[in-house]
Amino acid sequence: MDAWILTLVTFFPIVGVIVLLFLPKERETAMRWTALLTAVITFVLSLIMLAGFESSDPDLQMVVRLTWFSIGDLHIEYFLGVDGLSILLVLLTTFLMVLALLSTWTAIVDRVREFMIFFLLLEVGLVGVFLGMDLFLFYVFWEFTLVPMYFLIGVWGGERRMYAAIKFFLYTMAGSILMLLAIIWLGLDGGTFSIPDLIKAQAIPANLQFWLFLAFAAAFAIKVPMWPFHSWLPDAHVEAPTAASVILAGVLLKMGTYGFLRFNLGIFPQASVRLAPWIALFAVIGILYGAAVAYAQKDVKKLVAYASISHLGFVMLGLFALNLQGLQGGILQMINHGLSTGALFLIVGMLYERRRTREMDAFGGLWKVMPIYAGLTLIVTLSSMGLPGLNGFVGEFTILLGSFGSIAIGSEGFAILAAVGVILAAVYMLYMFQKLFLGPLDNEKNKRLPDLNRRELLTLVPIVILIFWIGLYPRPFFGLTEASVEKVVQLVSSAAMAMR
Amino acid sequence: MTAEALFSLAPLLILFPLLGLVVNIIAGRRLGERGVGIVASAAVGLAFVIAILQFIALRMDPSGATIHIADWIVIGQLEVEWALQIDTLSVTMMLMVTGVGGLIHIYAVGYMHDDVRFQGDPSRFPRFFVYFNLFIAAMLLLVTGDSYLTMFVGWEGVGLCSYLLISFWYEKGEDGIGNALAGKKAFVVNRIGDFGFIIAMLITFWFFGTLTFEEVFNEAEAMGAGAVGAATAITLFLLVGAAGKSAQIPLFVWLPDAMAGPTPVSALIHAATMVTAGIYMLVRNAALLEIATVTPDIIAIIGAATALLAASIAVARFDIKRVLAYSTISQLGFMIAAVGIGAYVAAIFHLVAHAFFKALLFLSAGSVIQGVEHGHHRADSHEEHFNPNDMRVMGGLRTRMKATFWVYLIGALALVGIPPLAGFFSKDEILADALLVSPAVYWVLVGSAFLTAFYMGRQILMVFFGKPRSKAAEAAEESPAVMVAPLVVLAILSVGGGLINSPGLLPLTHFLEDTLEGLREPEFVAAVAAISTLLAVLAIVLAWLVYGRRPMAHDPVRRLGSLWTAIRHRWWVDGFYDWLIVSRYISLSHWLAEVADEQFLHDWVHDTVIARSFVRATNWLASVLDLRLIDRGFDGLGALTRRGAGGLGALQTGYVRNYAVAVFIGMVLVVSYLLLS
Amino acid sequence: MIPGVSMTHILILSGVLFTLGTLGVLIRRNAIVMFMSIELMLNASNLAFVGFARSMGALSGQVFVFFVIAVAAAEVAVGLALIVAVYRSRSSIDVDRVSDLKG
Amino acid sequence: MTVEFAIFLSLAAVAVGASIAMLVSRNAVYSALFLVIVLFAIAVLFLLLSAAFIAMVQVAIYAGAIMVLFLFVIMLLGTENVESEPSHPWQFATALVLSFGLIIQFLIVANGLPGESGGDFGEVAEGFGSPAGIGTLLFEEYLIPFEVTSLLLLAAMVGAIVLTRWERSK
Repeated sequence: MDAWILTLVTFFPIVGVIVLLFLPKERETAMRWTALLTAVITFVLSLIMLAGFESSDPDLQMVVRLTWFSIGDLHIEYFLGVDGLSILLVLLTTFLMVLALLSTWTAIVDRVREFMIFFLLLEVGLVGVFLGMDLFLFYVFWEFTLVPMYFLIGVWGGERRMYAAIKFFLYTMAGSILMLLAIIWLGLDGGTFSIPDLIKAQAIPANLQFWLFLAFAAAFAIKVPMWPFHSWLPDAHVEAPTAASVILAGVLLKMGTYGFLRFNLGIFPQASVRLAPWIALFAVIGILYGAAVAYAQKDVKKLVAYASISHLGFVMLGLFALNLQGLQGGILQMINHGLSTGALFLIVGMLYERRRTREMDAFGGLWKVMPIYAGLTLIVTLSSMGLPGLNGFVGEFTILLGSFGSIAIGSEGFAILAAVGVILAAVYMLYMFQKLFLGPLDNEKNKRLPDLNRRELLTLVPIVILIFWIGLYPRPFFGLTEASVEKVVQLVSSAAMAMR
Repeated sequence: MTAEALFSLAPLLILFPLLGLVVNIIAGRRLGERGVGIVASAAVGLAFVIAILQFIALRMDPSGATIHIADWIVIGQLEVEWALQIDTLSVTMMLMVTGVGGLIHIYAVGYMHDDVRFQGDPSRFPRFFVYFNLFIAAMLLLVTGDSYLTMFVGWEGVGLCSYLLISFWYEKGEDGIGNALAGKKAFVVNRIGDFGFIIAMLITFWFFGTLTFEEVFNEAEAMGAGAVGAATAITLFLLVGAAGKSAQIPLFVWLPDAMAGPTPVSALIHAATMVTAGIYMLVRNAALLEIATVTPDIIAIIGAATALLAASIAVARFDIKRVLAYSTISQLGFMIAAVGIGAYVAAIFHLVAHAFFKALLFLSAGSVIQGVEHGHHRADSHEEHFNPNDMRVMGGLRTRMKATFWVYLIGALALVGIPPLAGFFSKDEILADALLVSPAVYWVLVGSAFLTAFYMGRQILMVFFGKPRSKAAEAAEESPAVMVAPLVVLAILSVGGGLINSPGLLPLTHFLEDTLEGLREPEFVAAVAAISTLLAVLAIVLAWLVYGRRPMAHDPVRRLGSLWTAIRHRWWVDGFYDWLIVSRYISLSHWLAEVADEQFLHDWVHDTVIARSFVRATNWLASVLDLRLIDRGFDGLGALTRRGAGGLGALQTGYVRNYAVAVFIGMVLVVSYLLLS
Repeated sequence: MIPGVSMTHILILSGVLFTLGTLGVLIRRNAIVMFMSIELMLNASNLAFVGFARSMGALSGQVFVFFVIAVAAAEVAVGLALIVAVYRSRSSIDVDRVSDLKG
Repeated sequence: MTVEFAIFLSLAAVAVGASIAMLVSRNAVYSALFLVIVLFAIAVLFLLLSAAFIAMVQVAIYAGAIMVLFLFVIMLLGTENVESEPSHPWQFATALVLSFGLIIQFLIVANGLPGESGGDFGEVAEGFGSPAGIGTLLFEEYLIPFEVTSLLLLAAMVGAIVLTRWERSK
């Protein structure tokens, strides 16, 4: 069991795909249930994985390692493993998948079968990215996620869906090419594609690390997206259907930050130390820029999309603080962002389903007609702007703390500027809340809007519970990641020592 | 019961209000207004009982205790716990918060009953008490948190409640959105203060390696001179936080707007408790302030300046609550100044006394407002834009609302500092200390005290004396007992509150000595008391001369000319901020969004630079290769491809047998190759 | 012992039958006859298998024939079904009438 | 010339002759019947080559089941006669040329067999080719392929049903 649980978690959605293929085409409800059930079982499987996870062990666990095929002496392996850096992300993925599927119940009405199939395939790719420990396998999963997402945006998206889908595809593809070259180089040079082996070897000279770091960073920075590579994100979000937006923001973007964490810090620690101030600079620009631009948006979804850019700036700043607090905060903030931004997209989706518009000017005073909706939105909004006691604060504060005292970043100025971002977050988040919920209820079309139904409550309440849980007692979450993060910190600091 | 056992009850302090709010969220609709009010008030009442128990425990064991509840954030060196610190300072605050808070809760049951009907949404009644209980819980966490970070949770929590309660009637106010905007303004300005608080925490952690108050102070003491720079930086940033929360220069602009909330909110949050959090926080950090160099001076200057500035603005206000709001800012300035000159006990003393009489003033103002509102409805006058807060529509209420008049008068005299009311002792202690430390601060404060007496005299005369200036005022009626009873209790406290630290006995000073080390014993300076009392009386007389003698059409002080214009426009501070920051930020963000992001990055870079150059590059390559190849006599690349494709296409006949032949040919060839090799 | 008959003979016969089979596939237009020719080719290979099994004394060759027959059965089932389906849409089983894939 | 060689030769002649007849007969039914003859001839050859079980299978499945299926389909569709002549002029010529090449190749291969398998067939063990022997091999060494075959047949069955199912809606 232990050895195969990761394979199960990764590939179980395929079972759902097969069942979906055989369902008669008029039985759409059965398709929805099949997909949902598959996602739930996958989530349960990931919980079983969690139960077997030993948090004090910093190395990979539950490893499956078989030779897939060989090119000469170079083995390409089927190599799955989980450690503290990835376990939370796997759980986040399987968790959000369930909620995202719940949100599609009435939102997706045409080509249900295809939608569900793409969605489950997307889950395979995403989980595979976080579990794949062979560079080649990782790359396969990495690119694989593009395909379902491309279709999800391109088929079920809004008016300019093709434009957005192609842009999304091309941007991320362009970044991946450089990464592929770097992967091939690494494999040929190091004689292995195994990530832990490459990390252990640390055999790459510093100046070469620099270029390889940049090649990987190109792929990841576009995915995150870091300023100024973000221009695909608002398009993709605005056009994508709600469920795809949730996964796009909640999980897909984390592939980028996870990539930085796993590859750039692990394989190129010296380059990481050297480039940390630059990454921090771009992260801080992203924080402030995203916050300022979000404030000027008229479309709620776009506002949330730019807010994502700002939040992911925090994650990057935390990761490249290269100390314990920064990294821990960065990882937790990935989860927080997944939860709160995921919830925000769900919330926007619910509104869109009712009114078929996302222009903020069309709303106002919704609190009066939809009090439960407003209350939950308030909590999510507050979590997103980092109110203490909710999850966002724990992440943001530890990131600020880490980056303020970071030797690698080298200047307190970045953390102080990032803290300004906290003020700006309040500005745009409260602006959004005010535009939607406060003020007089003067639009006739809004006077009859129904409050949340049970299914919608079911999609939001689990997130809200987690928001409180992480905010009030984040110990279990930090505990899962601690050992692995300590290992990374040691690796990086010994690299920093070696540079001196 | 041992002290230890009593201390261990401390978590209940926060638990009770939380419980109350949970009950009201779940069952608020079913409980009815009475039930909701009882649950909420009982929750705070129980918290008050716990606070008294803590006080008793402290009499047994003055050193206090730290109650650990659970871990919070533990990463490497960073160890922050959910822990409550019980010492004399926090108990003083919690007694005040739960005591005054409880009274205001009771008052609010009566007030909100009418308010939700005037505003037209009775279903919002339970929500008010949910927020109120949440506020009490957050405030208690703020005063009991044992580290900067736990304090910060309460700090932001009260800010959140303030936001929610200011925009409680979110569809009302100017253009229907005024209240919501006021709430947002309060939150954002508070966030600017929080920014300072956060930076202070970051410095503290990286300098002292911990965020727990006790450890930081011990460490700072041990380091001695080595900690001066850090302590100065930390306290300066903390000052930013305090300025935000306690509405000091330059961040005071949110508090007057916050009057958009229902009156009990103004009393509880924006007068008695939340706004004093900044003072509490600075006093908590007395150990650092003692070490720091520049900060105390800056604090004293800011406090004194705020006191004077706000007092001057209050003179020209017509909204009954706004007068009180500026008065609050001014009094907070007194307290901040007291912290700056090292008179920590005086600051806390004034904080508590101020909580009594300012809560009293606000609540009675609420009573006045509702009285007038009732009158408005009874008189059945259909004036558009009737504003029950406007003092110009009042007058002569002395006879119609007797109880309210008397308690208002007591509150006002206490604020003005007429002996032997509470305000006299507490203000005097500050002034006496100020004279010792810095005469300049002293004179500024005396000036503001004079203005205070003047605008309070003006207010009382405008509201209660003279003839009614509107039909509503003529028909005004007294408030119900549930509202008057808390007023009476607060009035008693305002009268006797001075006893808390009466000269000679100094119970508060001795009480706080257990927490704050090296306190000076304040002296009662008779000359100071005499001067301020004399000035107060003088100011009241002046007010009577100006306002009391004849019916008022225009404000007589208008004759001050440009000075009047300045204070009428609040010294243009709001406008200046709008011009300097708000509109700049809005245009910046629009510029970034529309020009930098949309037009430049999105459209130009993507569509023009990337997409079009790609097309252009391919065209260029194609045409150049094409031409060169033709020049050399070859077919063009495109033509070649096309022809090749055409040729290959012909092979694709679609006839399966042709394909079979092809396979067959291949097979024969492969076998031949194998045989021959 | 089969005196006078050698593997060479069997292989030649097998080759001839196989060639005839391919010829049938290539020159006949009737899909069913083409199919029969394919069966002939399979039989030719079966013959070679059995021959080799005999000559090398390895029973595996015969097992393979068994599998080939099973596969042939499956193939016939699907193939004939395809022919029926094609006939339904074209009313003919002339393979030259089916050329939708023409490029 | 041994008896066995004579038998082989006659069987070969029958098989080749029937094959050619199958190829040239215009009527598909005749083609099918000629193919049956070929299959029988090959079955006898199997017997000669000590493959009794396979010979039985050949007769039962090929000559029995498969050919009946062919005949069924021919009758069902009523398409005994389709073509008159090849529609592609060069197709016939190419096919002949290639077939000639293929025959040559087979001859080369057959003549070039290595020594031990080039000579006459020798003795084999008792029970070689018996159902017992094949059964043991099938269920031990070739168990998984055997099971896969059953899956394959199942799939073919489902496939055939799906393909031939008459859509009621049309």
